[in-house]
Amino acid sequence: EEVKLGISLGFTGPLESMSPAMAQGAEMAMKEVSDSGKLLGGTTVTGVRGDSTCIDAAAATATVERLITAEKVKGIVGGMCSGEATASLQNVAMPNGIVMVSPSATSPALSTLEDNGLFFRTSPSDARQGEVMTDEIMERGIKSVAVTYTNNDYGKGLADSFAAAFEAKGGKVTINAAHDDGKADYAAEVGALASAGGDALVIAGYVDQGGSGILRGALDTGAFSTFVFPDGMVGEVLEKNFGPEINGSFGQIPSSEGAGKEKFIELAKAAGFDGSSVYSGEAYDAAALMLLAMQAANSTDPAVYKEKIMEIANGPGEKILPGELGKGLELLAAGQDIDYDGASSVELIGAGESAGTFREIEIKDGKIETVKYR
Amino acid sequence: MIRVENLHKHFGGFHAVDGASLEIAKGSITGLIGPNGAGKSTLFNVIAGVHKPTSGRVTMAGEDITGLSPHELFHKGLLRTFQIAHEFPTMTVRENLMMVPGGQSGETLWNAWFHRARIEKEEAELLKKADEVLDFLTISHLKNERAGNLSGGQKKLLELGRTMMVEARIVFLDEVGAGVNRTLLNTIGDAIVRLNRERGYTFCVIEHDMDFIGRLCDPVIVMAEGKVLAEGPPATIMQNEAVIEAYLGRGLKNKVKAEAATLRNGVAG
Amino acid sequence: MSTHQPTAAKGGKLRAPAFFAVMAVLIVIEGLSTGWNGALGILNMGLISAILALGVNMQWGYAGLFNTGVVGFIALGGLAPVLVAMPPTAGAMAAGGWRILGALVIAGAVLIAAVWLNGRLKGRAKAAAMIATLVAGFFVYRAVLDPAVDAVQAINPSALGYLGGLGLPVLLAWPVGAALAAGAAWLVGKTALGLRSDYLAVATLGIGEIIVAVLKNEEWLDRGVLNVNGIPRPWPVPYEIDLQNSADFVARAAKLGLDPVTASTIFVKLLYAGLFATVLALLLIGAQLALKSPWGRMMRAIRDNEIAAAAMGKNVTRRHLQIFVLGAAVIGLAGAMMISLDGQMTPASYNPLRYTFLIWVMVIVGGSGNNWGSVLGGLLIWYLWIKAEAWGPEIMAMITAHLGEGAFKQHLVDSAAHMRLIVMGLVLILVLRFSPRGLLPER
Amino acid sequence: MSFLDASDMTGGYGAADILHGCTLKVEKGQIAVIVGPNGAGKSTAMKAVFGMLKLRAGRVTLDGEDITTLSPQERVRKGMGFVPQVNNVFPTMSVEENLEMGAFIREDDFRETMEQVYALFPILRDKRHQNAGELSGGQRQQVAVGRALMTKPKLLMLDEPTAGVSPIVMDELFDRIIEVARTGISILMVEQNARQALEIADQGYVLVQGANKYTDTGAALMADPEVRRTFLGG
Amino acid sequence: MDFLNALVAILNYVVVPASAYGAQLALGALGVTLIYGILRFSNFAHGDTMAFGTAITIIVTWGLQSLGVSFGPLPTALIALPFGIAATAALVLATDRMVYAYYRKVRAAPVILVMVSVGVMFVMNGVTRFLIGVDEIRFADGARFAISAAEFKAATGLAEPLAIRSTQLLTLAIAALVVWALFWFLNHTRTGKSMRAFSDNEDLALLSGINPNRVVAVTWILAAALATTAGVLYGLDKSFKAFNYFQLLLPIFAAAIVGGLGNPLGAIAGGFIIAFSEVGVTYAWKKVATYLIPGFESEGLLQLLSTEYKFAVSFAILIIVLLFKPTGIFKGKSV
Ligand SMILES: Nc1ncnc2c1ncn2[C@@H]1O[C@H](COP(=O)(O)OP(=O)(O)OP(=O)(O)O)[C@@H](O)[C@H]1O
Ligand SMILES: Nc1ncnc2c1ncn2[C@@H]1O[C@H](COP(=O)(O)OP(=O)(O)OP(=O)(O)O)[C@@H](O)[C@H]1O
Ligand SMILES: CC(C)C[C@H](N)C(=O)O
Ligand SMILES: [Mg+2]
Ligand SMILES: [Mg+2]
Repeated sequence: EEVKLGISLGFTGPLESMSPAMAQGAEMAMKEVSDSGKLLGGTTVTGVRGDSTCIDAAAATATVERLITAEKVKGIVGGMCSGEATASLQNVAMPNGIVMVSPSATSPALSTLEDNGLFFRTSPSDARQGEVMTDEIMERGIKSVAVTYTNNDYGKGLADSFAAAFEAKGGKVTINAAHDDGKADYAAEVGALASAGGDALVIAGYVDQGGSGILRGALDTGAFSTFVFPDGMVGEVLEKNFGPEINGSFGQIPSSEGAGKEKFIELAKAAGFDGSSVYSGEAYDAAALMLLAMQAANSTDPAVYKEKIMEIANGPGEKILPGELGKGLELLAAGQDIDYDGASSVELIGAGESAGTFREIEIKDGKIETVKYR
Repeated sequence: MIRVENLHKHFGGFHAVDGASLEIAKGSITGLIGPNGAGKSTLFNVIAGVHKPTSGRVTMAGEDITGLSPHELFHKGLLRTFQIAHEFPTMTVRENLMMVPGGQSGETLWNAWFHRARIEKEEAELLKKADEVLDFLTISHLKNERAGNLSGGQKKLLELGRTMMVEARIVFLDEVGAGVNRTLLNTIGDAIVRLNRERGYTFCVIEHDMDFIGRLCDPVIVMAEGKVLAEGPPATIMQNEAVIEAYLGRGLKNKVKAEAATLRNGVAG
Repeated sequence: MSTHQPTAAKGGKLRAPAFFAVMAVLIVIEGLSTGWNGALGILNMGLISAILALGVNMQWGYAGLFNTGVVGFIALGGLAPVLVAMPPTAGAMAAGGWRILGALVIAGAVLIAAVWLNGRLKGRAKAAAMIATLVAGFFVYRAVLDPAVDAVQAINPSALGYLGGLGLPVLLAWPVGAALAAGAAWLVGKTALGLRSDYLAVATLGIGEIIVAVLKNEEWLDRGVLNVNGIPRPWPVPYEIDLQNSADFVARAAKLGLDPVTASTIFVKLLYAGLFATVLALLLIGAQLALKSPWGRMMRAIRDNEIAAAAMGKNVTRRHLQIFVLGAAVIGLAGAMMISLDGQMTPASYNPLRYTFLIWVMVIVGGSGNNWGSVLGGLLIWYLWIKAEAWGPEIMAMITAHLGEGAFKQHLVDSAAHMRLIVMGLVLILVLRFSPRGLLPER
Repeated sequence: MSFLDASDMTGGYGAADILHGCTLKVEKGQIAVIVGPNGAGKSTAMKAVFGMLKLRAGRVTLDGEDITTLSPQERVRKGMGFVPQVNNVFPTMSVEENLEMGAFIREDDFRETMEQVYALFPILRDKRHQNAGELSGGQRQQVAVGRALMTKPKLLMLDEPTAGVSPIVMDELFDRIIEVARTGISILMVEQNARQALEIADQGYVLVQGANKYTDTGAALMADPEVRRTFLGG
Repeated sequence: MDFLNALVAILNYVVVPASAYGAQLALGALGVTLIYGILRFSNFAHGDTMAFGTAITIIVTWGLQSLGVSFGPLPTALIALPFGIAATAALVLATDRMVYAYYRKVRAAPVILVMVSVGVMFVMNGVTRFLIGVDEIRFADGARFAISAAEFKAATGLAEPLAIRSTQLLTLAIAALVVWALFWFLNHTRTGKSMRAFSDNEDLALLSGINPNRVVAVTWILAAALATTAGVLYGLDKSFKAFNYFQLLLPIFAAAIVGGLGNPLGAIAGGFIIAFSEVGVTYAWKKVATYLIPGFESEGLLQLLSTEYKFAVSFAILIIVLLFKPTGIFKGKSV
């Protein structure tokens, strides 16, 4: 027997460079499960990729439509960006009763969205990140920052929740200005940010998008020297393209401490991709959660296994890390409980979103170093 | 009918029309001649609203029409042809004519949607009219041809044909004859005279064919360098030294040429 | 070399029915091979695309107006369902709504004053007075607007933070969408229609960008990039979940041998298809009647040669404005329909490639100047745009199937998603290659 | 054999033929004039001779060499020059550049020829830096003829060169055409100012519906009352 | 009052970046304007041609760097540029042969060519991504700054920094050189004139013995050279990312058109108008005001419009320019 999972990510479009590692993460979980031969007595799992474009709601909807109705997938890893994810959830997944687990859609609005219990995410809401970021900045004694965000629901949502949290704790946001991704030039934005001033610049953007452009401009013109990087900005690219220039800057990504993450990175390395790439662990977890839930429910029917996802994620039971999916399946088959921890210390709260452990990072000698987990 | 007072039209520093004053009498067929670049077409374009004059005034039957736009002038009964044919290339020859009359009820969308019958009746009449004009111009076999595919002369005929689709008060013809077969041009000349006599159209005609001018026009106005050089009946104008000097030439050379040609023929033959 | 125009497309009268038959077959094949849900999904968006193409064709095909601001008019149309159908945000009007409306009135008054001055004064004085009015007006406007906007946006920002709508049925939003787009087109037309060809193109491109920028950044109006979700469906389309929960429906589906999920999703899509097809049919009839009438002839004459048309008494400026507004209205209508299909308004997704140039591709591939061509182009290009997403990787899989393992193969497999663009491009080039004046040429 | 010999040309733009076995010949140093009603196919015949039209039948030889299959720009290099009836200038190039383009294939110094053109059409000298598109109709026509003269062709083909030019310039132009012919250049010309043209023509063709209706010396055609009445305006 | 600091602030955040950006746009617009001027259509594939040329140049640069070749203080990519140009020229010539030539032959309307170029754009888009992927690539080496912010502050003791990147100077210099060369080429050489003649009246060009194939080939080669140069300079200054080159298309078109299509000087003027309006209109004057007006304190940023509207504003300015100059500043062509 074979079961298919859809992978709806933005393979073309503004986040095209982030998507491959995410898809590979999800596919790795599927391969692991298939290879173990323990899912529902030997069912194999294949992933079907679909291009959600990240920005075009209509195209994403059509893609998910194809995955569900033509490819007959039993669940979807995706969508990638909050807007597109919302559209395909409401227009296709819900009417068809298919489970969607998004690794990366982080908009606070998704927390309260009507979803018939079909939508989950392995990443935390940006509301949480705003608080974490506030704490970090405050702890470093910085009292006034300029904020720039990528002009979409993610960027705006994050920037607003951060600004609210920061000001509530007595900080001062000198400017909270959007930048559009994929623009040819960011001189205007940098000029405005510089004029507003501040002790640090928070860039709530994407590292392979406008975020880098702003960073480059701010560095070159000498407008700022300390930067704060939320999830979208933390990536290998940052080390590669900026390195020592941003020493002393810091930030955070949704990620967990410990064994799970490291193990995942190791496995990814063996599979030939970069497991530290943003959200690729979350994608692994998204796929794993669905597959384990199927086993727990003893059914591939989304209407049935959707009930099991929270259980699997939050325990009680034995902790399951990346690479141990076979073991998890076995335990479930034996009727025992598990607590899936995965690559990102999965812990789902509220209506099924990650509680959000964040890894605080700092750039030291041109490298991203982990400071601590929050 | 039309009065032009001290009209100027400058292109950058160049004075294409440089203080021309003239009058086209009602009911006349006025000829307008002059060397190439004298400003004749520019004058037409200013009168017909294509160009705004730099200064000066144009009146039509006493009414100031300076600077009115072409379509307003059309509705006041002022029609014109273009020296370089301005056909509607992707439309058929017939459509080129049928589009001309103003105030067709089918030109409003409302009627196009809800008064089909009325439109059909009007269209039938227009069609008949267009076919008559085409017959007259000897191009009725081309009625369904794309106008862009016509020969140079046929386009000029179509240009003229458009002015025959409606009742006009004054018609400006800019070198309708250039490129038109002379036998046909004679017929056209006759038609102009007939329209003038029978329907009282006023004409103003630019033409370089002196036979045509001489046969049709009275008076003839001569322009040179943007100004009016002379004005009068054709016979007088053609004797006018200044006009001969600037425009007509002596015609003498022609004879020499003819002799030369026969001479060479003799040698060759 | 020859100077003649390409000869009229072969096939004559049967050409159009033949192409539509092919299109129908493609949809049916899609339905049979991958399921009716997908096929109907493509059809529905295809129908909307057809309407969009029809609107662009009115402007370009009839009148030769190069409008590249299509995305802006679609977006304005899309605003209508938000303004009409969303429930009003409690307390928003009191918090700042009235003040915002006041600010807009001020802005309008300033503009009118500027235009009035423009007509009154001359030379230096005019320039100075106008600049003074506009600048002063701008600051007054901002002074009134800004606090009100802050107040409105403060209301439950993660879910609301905007004025909301009127809570009326969403079908009403369709004509409103048309009207919004038409209104904008009227303003644009009044100022910019003096421009020609590519210059008009860039002006309209800019206007499109401006409209989208406003929709993206004025949160009080439509939540900006935070998107508006859950826009109600138009009458008579129900929600799938409700159908699935209705015993009556489930029973009837069972009689047809369908499971409730499939039955409900297909039923909903069919209803949408019916709605859209009705609108398209009405528009198409209107467009055909207009194009075949003296009005259409006049438009074509204007397109062919403006100077001559003006000399023949046609008011070129007014007609341009008329058709520009009309085309924009059709585009706006389609924009509103699209939002009621999607159920959400995402201003950030209005990018010109997808919503301007793809529509243009539809018009040109279909055959500009031909209404049926636009409809065909809309359906076909949308079909290809969606199918290319699946074909690209499939083709790549075929190519790589026989390659040995290795870095090169891996590279190709990883790049498979980009085949979508290549496939789309190739198809476009091929279609235009074999019928350079479009599939259904004007004549 | 004639210098230019275009025999039995048959062909047209699309499905229907415009030319039906039309034959045109010009001897070296002679002037041949084509007259006929509008739409007879005169311009089409000229284009056919110049290779701008696919012929279904017939052949064209120049100076004994078969050029039927050559492209227009190859024919230019064989020594043919052509002034089309319409669109015969480069509108956004200056008058001088228009003339330079006429001399495009010449390797030698063409300034002298340009002087000759300016002498022939003095107005062009005044306007030499103005764009041709901004000229009056007649001035434009002068540029067109000037451009072709710049090529120094062996065969000069003119499609209604005098349309729209004033009498005095027309006289000059015909004068000059004779001079050109005297230097051994052959001239093939379509004219509606037919009487003047036939006066200087060695050979005259009357073309009707794409076929030769009358062919004779210019003088003989002028003398034929039937031809005069039907085609030359009496 | 601190006049110097205010001045430096404006220089650093407005004048210098806008000039460089303007020059980058201008170089791109030159290519667009050239194709428009000679082949008479708006080439949507231009942005992706730039991306392709840059991708090749980057690959060659990597090769050179691995061989240890460098260009002193100048970026190595400049040595690789000719290779990039050659490859791009080959690509566009092949494209012309296979795609565009046919439409010229059947005399297709310009808009058809525009749509065909959209097709070509999609294909090139994909090809470039196959070639070099979608990631952001930085390939600038050599001296990054002519004047760096820290050095400037240290040297002058001013509070405000001033940074000028060497690539910014390079772009400006090359843009000036190229526009002059192109102008001279089109207006003073035989080939250049024959290209203009071809664009004016194709049939008549033929009748003058101008070889159309040669004109077309030269046009494409020049366009490829312009596109690659523009793309590489832009990439050196910012970074290379396939997606961004596509996004450059709109401002480039805007620049070409507002300057007057078909006119090289127009492309330059257009580029600077777009750049300065983007950067200038949304500039927040708070800092400058603080320097100039003693005791100035402000909560607000003194910003006319927020930066979200920068693109909209630059377009608004463009529209206003066009309303007064309907075919662009330098009287461009229109088909
Ligand atoms: N748009 C323009 N820009 C600059 N000069 C122009 C423009 N249009 C016309 N001219 C100049 O104005 C003068 C008058 O041109 P016009 O067309 O009126 O002459 P015309 O008397 O009709 O001559 P023709 O008998 O040759 O048609 C010419 O010298 C011409 O070069
Ligand atoms: N591009 C074209 N496509 C189709 N038919 C054409 C085309 N050009 C000309 N024709 C047709 O061919 C016929 C001959 O045209 P041609 O231009 O040769 O006439 P002509 O003898 O030069 O007339 P004129 O004296 O008016 O210039 C005309 O009936 C015309 O309609
Ligand atoms: C890939 C992520 C950066 C996407 C982002 N978190 C969003 O919700 O849009
Ligand atoms: Mg004239
Ligand atoms: Mg002819």
